[in-house]
Amino acid sequence: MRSLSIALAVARKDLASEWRTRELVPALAQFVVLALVIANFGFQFDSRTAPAIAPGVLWMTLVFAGLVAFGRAFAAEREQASLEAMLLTPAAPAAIFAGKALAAALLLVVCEAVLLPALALFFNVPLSFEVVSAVLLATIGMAVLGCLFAAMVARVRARELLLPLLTLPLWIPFIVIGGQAVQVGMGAGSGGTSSATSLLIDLDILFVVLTSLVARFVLDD
Amino acid sequence: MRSLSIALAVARKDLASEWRTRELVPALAQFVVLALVIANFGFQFDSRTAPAIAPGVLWMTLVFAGLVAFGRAFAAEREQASLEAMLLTPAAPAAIFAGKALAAALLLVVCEAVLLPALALFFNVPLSFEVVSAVLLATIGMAVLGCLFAAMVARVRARELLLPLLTLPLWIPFIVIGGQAVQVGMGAGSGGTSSATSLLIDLDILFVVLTSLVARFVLDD
Amino acid sequence: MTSRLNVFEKAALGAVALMVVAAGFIFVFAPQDALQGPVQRIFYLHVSSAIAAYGCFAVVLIGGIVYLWKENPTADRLARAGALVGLVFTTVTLVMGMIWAKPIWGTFWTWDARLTSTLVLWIIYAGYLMVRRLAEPGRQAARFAAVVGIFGFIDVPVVHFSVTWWRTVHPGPVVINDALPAEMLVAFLITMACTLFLAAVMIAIRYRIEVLTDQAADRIVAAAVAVPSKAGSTR
Amino acid sequence: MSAVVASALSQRFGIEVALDAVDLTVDTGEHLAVLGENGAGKTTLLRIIATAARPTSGSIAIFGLDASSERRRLRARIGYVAHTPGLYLALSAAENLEFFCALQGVDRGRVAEVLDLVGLGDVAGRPAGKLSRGAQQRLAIGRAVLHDPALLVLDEPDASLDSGGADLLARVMRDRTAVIATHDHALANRLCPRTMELRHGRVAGVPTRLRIVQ
Amino acid sequence: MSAVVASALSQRFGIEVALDAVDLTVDTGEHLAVLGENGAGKTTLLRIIATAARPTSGSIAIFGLDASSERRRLRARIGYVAHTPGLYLALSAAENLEFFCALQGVDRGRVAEVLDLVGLGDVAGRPAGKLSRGAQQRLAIGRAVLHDPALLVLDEPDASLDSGGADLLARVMRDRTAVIATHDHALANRLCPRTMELRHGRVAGVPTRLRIVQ
Ligand code: HEM
Ligand SMILES: Nc1ncnc2c1ncn2[C@@H]1O[C@H](COP(=O)(O)OP(=O)(O)OP(=O)(O)O)[C@@H](O)[C@H]1O
Ligand SMILES: Nc1ncnc2c1ncn2[C@@H]1O[C@H](COP(=O)(O)OP(=O)(O)OP(=O)(O)O)[C@@H](O)[C@H]1O
Ligand SMILES: [Mg+2]
Ligand SMILES: [Mg+2]
Repeated sequence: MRSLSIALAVARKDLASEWRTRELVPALAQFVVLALVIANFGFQFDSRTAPAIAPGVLWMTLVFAGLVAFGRAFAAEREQASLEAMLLTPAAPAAIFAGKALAAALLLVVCEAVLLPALALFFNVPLSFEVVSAVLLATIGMAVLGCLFAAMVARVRARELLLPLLTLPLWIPFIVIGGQAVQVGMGAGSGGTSSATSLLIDLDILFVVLTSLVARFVLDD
Repeated sequence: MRSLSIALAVARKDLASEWRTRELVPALAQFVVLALVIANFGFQFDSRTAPAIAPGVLWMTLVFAGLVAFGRAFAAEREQASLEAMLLTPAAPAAIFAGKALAAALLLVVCEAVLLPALALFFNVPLSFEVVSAVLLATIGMAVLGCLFAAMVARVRARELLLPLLTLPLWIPFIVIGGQAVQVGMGAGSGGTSSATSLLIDLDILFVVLTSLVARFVLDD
Repeated sequence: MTSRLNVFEKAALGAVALMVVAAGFIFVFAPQDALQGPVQRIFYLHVSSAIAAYGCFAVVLIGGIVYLWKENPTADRLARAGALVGLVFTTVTLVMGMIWAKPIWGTFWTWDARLTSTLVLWIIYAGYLMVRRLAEPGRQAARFAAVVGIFGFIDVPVVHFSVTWWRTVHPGPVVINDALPAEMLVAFLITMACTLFLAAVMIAIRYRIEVLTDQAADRIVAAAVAVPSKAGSTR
Repeated sequence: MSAVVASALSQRFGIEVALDAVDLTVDTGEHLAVLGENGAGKTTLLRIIATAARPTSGSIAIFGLDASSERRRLRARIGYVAHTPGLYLALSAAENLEFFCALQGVDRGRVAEVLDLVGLGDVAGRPAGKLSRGAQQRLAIGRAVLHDPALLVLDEPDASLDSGGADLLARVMRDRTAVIATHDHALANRLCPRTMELRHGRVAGVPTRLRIVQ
Repeated sequence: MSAVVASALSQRFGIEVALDAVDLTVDTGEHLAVLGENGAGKTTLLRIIATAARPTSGSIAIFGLDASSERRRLRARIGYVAHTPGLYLALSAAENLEFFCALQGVDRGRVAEVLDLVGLGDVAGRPAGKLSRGAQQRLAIGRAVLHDPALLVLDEPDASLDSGGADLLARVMRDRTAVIATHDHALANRLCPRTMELRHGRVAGVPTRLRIVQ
């Protein structure tokens, strides 16, 4: 109970800080649209190749947006040395961590809420329930992992670069399985999505449990 | 003369700081390789589609790596409030700016030195002189623009999100023209690369001149 | 009764009236397009608002340059007003174009050079307004925004010439090439004149709002300063 | 019972020895000032007492609990002010404290009380980033006493505080055990009956371990 | 000639008035201490004198040059120490100074001299991020006098300095004009023949503009 209220307080504090800038959602939306524009220029893109390329663009954008979002999750803390002040309270590090992951995941969901319709609109691919659920399920696991490593790298040097380094390898399962699900959902590739979905759920559970077990080693020292 | 030596001192300082952390070059390299791996899983990829997809992967990776690198260009400064100390000297803001852009561009070149061979290896596409020169020429313009806006956003709130927003639209010309040149160089698309090359040079000149004119408004106030 | 309206209100009424006139030309005077049918009537506002947007962004450019040069707050306020109004007209062009595209091309969007560059234009000036808001108000915001406005204007010629520089799905120039029937041309020119007037009025009103906002801030400060000083004088 | 009992605390950073076999006992309710030149090891010692760092060797017990294994329980009873205020600059002064109320499990009603205590009642709604340096320091002090800790660890808390600062410090230290580091000897003497000087990581005036062994 | 002549300096942050019509003259070679409570406007005033900020209204001339149009020339003659040291934490103390030598166009030979002056000769090779807070402050002071400026602007330079700090400050201020903000009245009286107090953004004891008008 106490842990839950701490997690919520942390998430609320993060979102309030973001909200002060008032521009978060529009900025994310524009970032996403720009990524699509760039993808369009980079790839030789037409109606024939769209279902093959669109999932790749979706995941590349999501991965980079995620890295930005999770990097930001601990940015305010490390710049102002307030992380230490937060850790020097009796609050459980795992609860603090959960709060930060929650806030970051919400930001990523906002990002997806823009990315998916934009992708459907601009790339003219169908947007099915399978696609949305695959993306959301992948978000959970990606968020806990991303925050774990963001917390770790916030305390070392060259963190902007270290974050992708630690995070990307562990995101790969989500990208591979989620990518498959999305490709099928968009009409390319083969095989069912139900197995992919249950695999994503398994992965989420695995990483949430693992992360909550190790969070205190990362945040406390 | 004096400006040149200041620019070199700033670039040297930045590179020395990066070198002290020792994590930059390997981290950038791994960042690039991981991006390729993601692309590999995200896209439906075979020998037929490779020349159409490889340039897109190249530019998307370069763009995101560039955003990270240029964001970092002013990261140490803003975190330690040393930017102000540097600006409160008689050194010309344009010279300081040039030094920072130079250092960031060099980092990006290091990134490319990993990315291009890795791309050729993973995607099995040829790596011609045209491809390399197009990428390097695009780097110049992208670096001055990226640094200009990085200097700007270092001094406002919500900077992680504002940087891509301002930078990406103006990078598009480089991505479009460079992308064409690379596609031709990799055996897809049509038309010559020489016109693309001269266009890239024109763009570089345009942006270097414009940026050096406005740099003092961004760095001095 | 009219005497109670100030000059801005009169101008706004005039602009609205003119837009009604333009609507008359669009829907009554102009002939129906043989191939496309009624949807072609989008053309008039679609193109006019694009040109109005160019004009607004030119105001942003010039205001920015003048501000950097002379530090003239008027120039900055004009630029601020121009960016917002220009963004509105770009939005109109985009939305009109997308509505037009659905019946003609069978899709709302395609990655055509004209369409893409227009979208980028929208993003650039949305970024401009965002810089304004996030930077420290006053000098810093004005300077940063001016720089964005100068670089951002590069996209305006790109949008305009995109149809000649690249092969596009979007139609090329028809007005300049005399490809319009005379009645359509008249309707277009009148719509354009009315739209440009509307844009000018919107900029003027927005400019006025900016002036009043700045003054209000001054007045609040003056009040805040006056109170303790009076208290001090009785000491 | 002693509030702090540390024995043979050493802290090394690479080959640099910041703290060298420091023994220390602080009684409950006692106020101790740690003095010493720049680089003497004051911050290093205070961070260990505040459970913000672990010593390379040596042991430390606070309120009878081992500081390395009972960190979490201890933290509810310790308030720490570091060299940097460590605030959320986008949040207002009151919001900063409210957040820490949630972390400490303290009622929010305490916020107004603490803001008054540190003299920030007027600027409670202003973002912490827009406060003057001294006001930020006051806010950091307020945060340290939010949960009514039994032990206060203050690292140069007088930094940037104006002439009312000494009174403020006396007020927050009253009825608590306190260890403060400062360079202001007058302040140290005023606030603390006992002072201790560090010199190159050792307690001045105490023979070094090496000499004891000899 | 006066070193600093400021008239009717005002600084607003939004609707907050941090400085309200402050007039100030500092003679060449004079040492002036600016006192005042937290939030009185000391930092705001010093930043304007150091050309790090521009006043919302009012004018300021330094060595006869207008501070808003001749910033670059003036900066070669001003040394400024801010609330935060603003160092490159990955670079060593010596490298920090060498870099600023390049920016100031000063010979590198000066680095060793300055390091000795501020008492950092021993730790010249250590990364600035690993120096104690006081050592960082010394380095910031050293950087401010690197180019032998005629005017020193020091914002609470005594922060974290040990007992040798007052002598150090006296040493760097000798033969220069200096404006320093501090809360330590004893130090102010020792270093500066003249002090001035700010109160809510106004010079204490001077009638406000409003009253003059009335
Ligand atoms: C989202 C979709 C669209 C966008 C963003 C767009 C954008 C623009 C812009 C910016 C202009 C002004 C160009 C200039 O004069 O510099 C323009 C003109 C024009 N547009 Fe579109 N457009 C879109 C869709 C369409 C569609 C579907 C049609 C009809 C097939 C169309 C027909 C025209 C025509 C005829 C002109 C006038 C060309 C001239 O005479 O210069 N547009 N469009
Ligand atoms: N960026 C800012 N935005 C809004 N208000 C500010 C800003 N900077 C300073 N202020 C306000 O201006 C006033 C003067 O601040 P200043 O930092 O000059 O005080 P000071 O005398 O240096 O105080 P201290 O002794 O605490 O350092 C304060 O009320 C402060 O809150
Ligand atoms: N992270 C670190 N890495 C390396 N050396 C360090 C580190 N932190 C502190 N030191 C060194 O340890 C010694 C003691 O530092 P400490 O910060 O405890 O001094 P201090 O007494 O607090 O000084 P000050 O009065 O300047 O704050 C110094 O020589 C310092 O350089
Ligand atoms: Mg210390
Ligand atoms: Mg101050």
